Amino acid sequence: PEFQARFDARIDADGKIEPQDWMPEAYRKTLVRQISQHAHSEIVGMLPEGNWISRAPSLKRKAILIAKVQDEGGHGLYLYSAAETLGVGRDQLLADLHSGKAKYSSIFNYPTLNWADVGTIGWLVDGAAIMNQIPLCRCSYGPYARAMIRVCKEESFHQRQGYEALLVMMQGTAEQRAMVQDSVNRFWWKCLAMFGPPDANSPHSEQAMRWGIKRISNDDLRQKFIDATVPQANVLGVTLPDPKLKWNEERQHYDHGEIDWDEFWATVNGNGPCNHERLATRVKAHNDGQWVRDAALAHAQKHQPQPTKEAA
Amino acid sequence: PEFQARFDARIDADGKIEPQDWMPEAYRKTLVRQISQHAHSEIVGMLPEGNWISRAPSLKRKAILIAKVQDEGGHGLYLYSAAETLGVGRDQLLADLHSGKAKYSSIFNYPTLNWADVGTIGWLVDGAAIMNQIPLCRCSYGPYARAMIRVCKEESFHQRQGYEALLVMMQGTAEQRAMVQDSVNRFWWKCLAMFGPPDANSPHSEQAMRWGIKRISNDDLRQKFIDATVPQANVLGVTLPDPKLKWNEERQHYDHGEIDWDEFWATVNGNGPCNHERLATRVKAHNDGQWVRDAALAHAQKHQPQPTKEAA
Amino acid sequence: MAAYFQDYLLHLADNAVILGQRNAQWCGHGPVIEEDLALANNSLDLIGQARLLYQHVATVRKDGKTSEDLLAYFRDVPDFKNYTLLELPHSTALTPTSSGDRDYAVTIGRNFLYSALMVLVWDALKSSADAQLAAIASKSLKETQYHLRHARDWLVRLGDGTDESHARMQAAINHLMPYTQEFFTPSVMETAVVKTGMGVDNRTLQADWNTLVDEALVQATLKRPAAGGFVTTGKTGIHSEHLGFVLAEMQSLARAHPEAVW
Amino acid sequence: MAAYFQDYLLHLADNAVILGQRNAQWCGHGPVIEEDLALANNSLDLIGQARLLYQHVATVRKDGKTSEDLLAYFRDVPDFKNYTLLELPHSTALTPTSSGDRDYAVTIGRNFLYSALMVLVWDALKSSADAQLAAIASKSLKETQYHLRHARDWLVRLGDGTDESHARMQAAINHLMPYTQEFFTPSVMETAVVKTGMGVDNRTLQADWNTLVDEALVQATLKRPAAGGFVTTGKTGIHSEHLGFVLAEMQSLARAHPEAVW
Repeated sequence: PEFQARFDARIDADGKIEPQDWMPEAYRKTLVRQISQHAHSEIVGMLPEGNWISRAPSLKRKAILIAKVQDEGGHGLYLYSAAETLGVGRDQLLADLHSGKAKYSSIFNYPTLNWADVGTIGWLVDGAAIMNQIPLCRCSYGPYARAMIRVCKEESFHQRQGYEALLVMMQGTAEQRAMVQDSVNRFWWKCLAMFGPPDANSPHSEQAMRWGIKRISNDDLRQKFIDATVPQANVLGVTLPDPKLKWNEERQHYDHGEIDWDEFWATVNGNGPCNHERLATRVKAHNDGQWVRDAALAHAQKHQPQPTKEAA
Repeated sequence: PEFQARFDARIDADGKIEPQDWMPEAYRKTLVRQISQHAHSEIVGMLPEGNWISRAPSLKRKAILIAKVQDEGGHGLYLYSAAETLGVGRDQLLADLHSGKAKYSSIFNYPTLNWADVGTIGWLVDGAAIMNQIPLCRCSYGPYARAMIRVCKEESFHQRQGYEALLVMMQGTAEQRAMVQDSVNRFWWKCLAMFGPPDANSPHSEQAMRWGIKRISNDDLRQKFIDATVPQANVLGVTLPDPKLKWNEERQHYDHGEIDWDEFWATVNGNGPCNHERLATRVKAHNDGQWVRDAALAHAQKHQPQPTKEAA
Repeated sequence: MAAYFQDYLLHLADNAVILGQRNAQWCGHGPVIEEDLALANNSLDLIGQARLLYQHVATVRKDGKTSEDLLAYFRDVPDFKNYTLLELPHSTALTPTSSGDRDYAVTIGRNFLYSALMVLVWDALKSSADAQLAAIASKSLKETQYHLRHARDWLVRLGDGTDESHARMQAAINHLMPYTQEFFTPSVMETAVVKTGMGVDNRTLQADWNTLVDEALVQATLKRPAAGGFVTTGKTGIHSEHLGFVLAEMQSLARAHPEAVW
Repeated sequence: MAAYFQDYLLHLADNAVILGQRNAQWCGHGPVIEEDLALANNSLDLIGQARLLYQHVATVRKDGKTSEDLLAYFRDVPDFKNYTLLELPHSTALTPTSSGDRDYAVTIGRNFLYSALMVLVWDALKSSADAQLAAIASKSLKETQYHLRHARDWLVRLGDGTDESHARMQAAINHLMPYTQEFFTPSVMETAVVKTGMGVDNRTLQADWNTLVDEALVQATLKRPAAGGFVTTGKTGIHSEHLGFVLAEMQSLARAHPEAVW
């Protein structure tokens, strides 16, 4: 109770909770769930973009794409580290991913079907992710907040890069422009769904708000994303696939059409186009790599420094 | 001795030896070696051409190529059958191939590096093979002779198809013509070597001639091939890569340069560019297919017709 | 309307060419030589069907430039209208490459599920209002009956073979079955050609297909999995990530030499 | 003479781009995430080296149309001058596909053998008579030293790890070693650039390379196999069957849209 009071006071004062601090079990669990889900998303998120590395149409774009996918892996690594500060090891986190117990962002269960998808993922998917993540830079849990500051910085860079790649394509051939439009058509609605269900149906939100883990509601973030993105789409010259998308002078926001939540939940619950495939790919990589990890461990054990006499 | 006399008489009269006939053990062994080597060549020979099926540049050429490779597999099958009439099972023959004990034609240890190679293999490799094989249609061992009649007929068809494909390419773009020339440059000398070492150094030939298994010498066949091929090359418009190639009015044959027999023997002895790869591919196919063959056997045993009462 | 019919022909042709491309990957690598030949033969039939269908598109289009090879080699992923099922690798582990490790159970399972559909489709299309399609259907039906027999025999052999082959065959069927939902989920293009009597409504064939599948699975001692989850959309041009790799390889030489005649 | 120097630059560039393409195949599929990143980094360095070298060719050529992407994306197999070693799949079983099953021991073994050569080559090329090549060499040397350290560490770890990893690492080295003969078998192009002081004679580096290799193999408890047999000829443009598949995939998108700017 004394601990709880100190914890509440810290939260109320917008202070940071650090690994060595006492924290309620539910707070810890919520954080582990959220941080690991976020880490898994980075790792699984390497696959749809990685799918195009071998076919990148210029060496410059190939280098940019490899660097980007590498950054995502890096984000995964420091998010796993942040989760580890809460007392759960990476092996356990990966086991939960591979068993299907832990989730990752559903957006990565859609396939990348043309090269423009690489740009669109930067512009729209990373854009939506940043909207979601910027508030987390002020999250009450210190290691997570600090990881997110770094992640957001790099993601902003990726977003600009993705948008720039699409700009170049839109100034190119008719086929290139068609690729961009096709890509935006496939990704737009999935990106809106990334902000999660409408506030009215969002079960975890209230407690997470109280704990300073979540700071802005799903619908507010979604609106913010739409308002920021529509002008960018206009500059780009693509049509966002929503006939109801229209500036509302009164609200000073864009109105938009209805998201297909059935499709969203189907994908979240395992029935998207690539759910099986993404997970199977990660599991296969992990299993195929077992002998390598075993070897590294065996080698390290053989060659660890002998304990000195003083230590013995 | 009585059997031997009857066998010799049959051979001398250019008659056929059939599976149920008595034959000298050395004759049987020579035939098993030669027929199985020939069968293995057909099966391994599927690989260099099969390498281009997925990339054939038109649907018509793709269909022609698949049909051709399929024919080669068919030749392999009936040559294995011919070998089986001599009392050796296919399992044993394949085991000898996979262990490296049995040989196959060295020509298939060279890679197919451009699409024209598919045509060149038809024109030159199959052309050389036919030269070697036509005399075998009169071979003293009946089942082998009959198999060769069928093989030669189909091979002649393949040879014309290959030549026709090259003719079309030579009427095409500069790049296509360059492909054909490059291909002929790589294959010409290897094809000349297919007729085997010069008569002076050919150990098996004499006995095989005596037995009516071999009927024309290596050098004679080689000369025949060159004489037939040079005019075809002229029509095609390619340069055969031998500066010494010249019509000899006196001999009424083409003179030609010296074959690199060191390179030939290196490849025969396992050190050609694709020896490891070809064999490894066959072994992998065989090993990967073990469970399928096991299943077929298990199924057949479960479902074989029960012996009837009369039979019991 | 004419555009829908062309799309329908392309759908049938793309099915054939993509599965033909996949099945030919076994050539030289099969479990026994007889199967190398059987799959080469299957591939040859499918490519033959694709050629007739593409040629028919060219005839219908009458633009003086469409040809079977233009359609096979110079269209991109979203232009292809094959079922997603047919572009998948021969493996339950869907690693995104055009080849890689091959599992014969997946090959057999796919050929069985697809040819069981196509014997019914071709049989129905013998009465297509389009005479040329009806003629192609007649020819294709005979070939497909043979493909079905071949795949069915092996399905039974592998299902009712060893423990390992049973497990592999069951895993393959479990993996593949969800993709068959696409067979019976109508698309705009199909609805249009059914109306004109040129195409067939696959839903009218579903009961017969179920019977073919169920009987074979029973004989193979296999369980029929529920075919739920995501319904693929390859026939509308939205594919899996695999088709891009198949086409990259298949079209590489033709595209490198767009001016060439072969 | 100038043509030989261009060929030499292309040889160095093609080495980098092809190995970069191969190593990037691990991205998302590595044994631990750290290795996904390490190989992505290696690939990134190699592609960076290739770009500088291709750009240098373009500068030397001064024809107003050569560019790094023209060289990487619009040349055919016989135009590529990389060592055959670098185009092989990541597997001791050489099935002719651009991807397929990957064996980390092969990846590590190849990176080790190649970067052990290239630290020596780049170090020597710092004194190239061509100032630009000397500058590229300086930059590349630092990167390659890192690649060598990474590959060497894993070579030792896998060689001196478990029984399985030892066997795999030994098999990989046995498989790869014959291909290193190409490093030290001079070609016309190399002989020419050595004469002008622009290139290096690899035979002068062979003793140092042997020392690097032998010391690492000893530490890894591995046996050095005899490197006999066929001497590959990739640097003269005569490759294995694998490069065609690598290029088909790598160049597919660029070639499908020859007019496009990306």
